[in-house]
Amino acid sequence: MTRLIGIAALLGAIFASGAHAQNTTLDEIARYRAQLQDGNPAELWEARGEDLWKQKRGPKQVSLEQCDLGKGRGVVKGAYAELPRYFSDADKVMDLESRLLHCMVTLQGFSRADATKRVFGSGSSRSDYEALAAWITSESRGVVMKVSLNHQKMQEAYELGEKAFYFRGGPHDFSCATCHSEDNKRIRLQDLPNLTQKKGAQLGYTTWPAYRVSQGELRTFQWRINDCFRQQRFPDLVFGSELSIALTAFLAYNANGAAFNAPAIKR
Amino acid sequence: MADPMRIRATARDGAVNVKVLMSHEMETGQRKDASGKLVPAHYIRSVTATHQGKTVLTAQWGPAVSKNPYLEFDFKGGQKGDKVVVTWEDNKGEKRSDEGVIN
Amino acid sequence: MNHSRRKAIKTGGGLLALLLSAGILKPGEALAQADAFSMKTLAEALRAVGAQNPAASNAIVFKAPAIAENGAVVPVAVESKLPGTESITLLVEKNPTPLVASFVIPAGTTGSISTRVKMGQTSDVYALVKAEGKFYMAKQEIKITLGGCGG
Amino acid sequence: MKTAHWALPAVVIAGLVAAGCATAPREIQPVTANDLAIMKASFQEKGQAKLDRLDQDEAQKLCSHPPSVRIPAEVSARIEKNNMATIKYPADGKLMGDWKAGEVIAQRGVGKQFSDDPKTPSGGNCYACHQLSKNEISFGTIGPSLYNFGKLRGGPTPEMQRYAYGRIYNSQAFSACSNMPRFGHNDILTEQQIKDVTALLLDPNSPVNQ
Repeated sequence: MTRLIGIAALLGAIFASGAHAQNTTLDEIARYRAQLQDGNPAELWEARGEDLWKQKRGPKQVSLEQCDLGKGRGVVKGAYAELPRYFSDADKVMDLESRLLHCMVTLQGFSRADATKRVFGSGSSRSDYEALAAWITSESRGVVMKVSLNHQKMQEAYELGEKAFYFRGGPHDFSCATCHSEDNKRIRLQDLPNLTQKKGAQLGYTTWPAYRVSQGELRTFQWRINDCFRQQRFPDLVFGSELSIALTAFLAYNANGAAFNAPAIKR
Repeated sequence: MADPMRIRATARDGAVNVKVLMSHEMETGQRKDASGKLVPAHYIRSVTATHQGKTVLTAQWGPAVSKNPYLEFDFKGGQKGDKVVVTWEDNKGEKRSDEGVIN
Repeated sequence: MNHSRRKAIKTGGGLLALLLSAGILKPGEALAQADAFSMKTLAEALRAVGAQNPAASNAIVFKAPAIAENGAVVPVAVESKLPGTESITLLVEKNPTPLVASFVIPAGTTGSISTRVKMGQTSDVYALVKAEGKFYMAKQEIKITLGGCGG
Repeated sequence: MKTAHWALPAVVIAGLVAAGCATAPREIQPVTANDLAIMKASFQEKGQAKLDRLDQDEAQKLCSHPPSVRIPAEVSARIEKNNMATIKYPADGKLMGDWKAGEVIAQRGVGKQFSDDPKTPSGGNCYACHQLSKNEISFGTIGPSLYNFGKLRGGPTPEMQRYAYGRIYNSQAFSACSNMPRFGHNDILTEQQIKDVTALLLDPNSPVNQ
């Protein structure tokens, strides 16, 4: 026991001397992030997304202005702040990306295969979802998150999403909670929002989609959770799958009450 | 055909602040693709900005300017409603010109 | 040297010609610049842009973080308070080719530019300013950190 | 076989209240066969990541809870005992390798992802969660700082070598439901790699102890 106390005292001393250096690091990282805020390349995606939304496309030559994102046909303003939601025409809970897929298939006449050929972009092979999501979500900037669990299927989605959040698996035993269930944690120098608490869930959810400077791409929430699972060493999360929507419903509902603030720019 | 630039020109304190976002891969020529092949260099090598026909900035770039480049500068003499024209040309000879209105 | 200059002429874009004809760049300068982008060391790059022994100047102000979260995008802003600033050039010493970008500042344009550069590793970043025909320089170290969870 | 769940409601609520949780205490129900079917239908095999990665072992099942949930002592003890039994110490009796190789492993984050080539060796990615050396400023805080790990513990004594090697091999043998991957037990790192990381922690010349 005395040995333990000795170690604690020693650690305290080390940290007292190391604290200054560490604060400087974090201050500089904060400066780095602040300096990127002005001039977010996400705007380039937003512009393309708005064009895509309004263009007559697909075998049926219809524009997505006929698509109902939950607030009526063609209503984009504030729509993302209420997604995911239950859609009676599909009898399903859908997030933005799965709803766009639904509209591309049912309204524009694309085959499901064609409409899911490139869900995540890479360089010159670009994803329509990333552009559309950039624009649609930008139309919810400043809108307070208001996701409803009133429908039974939303309630079920939330509960499944919550279980998935804590589900440990794969060779590394990781779950979402491994990284996202405690305050003030980091991976390397990247802050990890505690998604189990209101503040963290709000901060985490309302800042996606985001332009990732490490990739030079705009990424949507579907990408975010797909890539989390990749790094959790899970198999490939299917775009628009039931679990992906359930997990999104869990996280989006926990963010209720916060003003939506994306597309953002992140490392 | 490259995507349009985003140009924001704002008059403030007797000068015009210009912010430009360009859509470009800015390939260095040193990166390998998934199959291990070198991706050829492809980058904007020159930029010019004009106001009422007068050049207010020119730049020469190499491939170490970040992907989807950002550029900000200030010049004097612009009025609200004037146009600022930005043109870039890349190493493959592709060009793009867009304009922004000073507000 | 001659060979690479020829190459620079051959591949030189239309804008370069435009700058030359507009008298913004003198022919020697333009060629030197195009060439300078392929130089592999800081000293060679400086020589190629005609800046032999630039004087250190604290009238050149950097606005850049000392630590970057990612080397693919490092925000760098430079303000030259030197009167008669004609050009601002950015160089990253430890990049494979240090010359990153060069900006020609005509009269009436403020001596400040802001852009984002790629850095392969922690390095000194130099801002070279030409003012009233003379070269001045300032530097700042920027640390590049590793990040993420699967890298 | 006894199912993985132990009197959840009371434990969960007690845990959440104790943590002063802002959101309403929610009972996290065990994953049902139907849930698992939905999960498996929502993932597709890619590269080395097959669907069997969703089949949980005992520890994974018992540890799929918020950290505010306190696991009963007897359950913790069982997890630790069962994991302790998995640790295989090197047959040659040498537990310390090369700290320089260990540093490379600690910096490296790849391995076992569907995007990784299974033929290239995995990293341990220690820096993602731990501070280790003074020079590397980019370190995470999910795990405790390990700076001066060896120095603070009296150097590379045989006991410390055994502890460090075992802890890297299977951390849940020492701490049930630990966030740390079981690097040896789950074949993430090889025996030689674990020796190298052990050296990184304990070798007096390692930057960890400088």
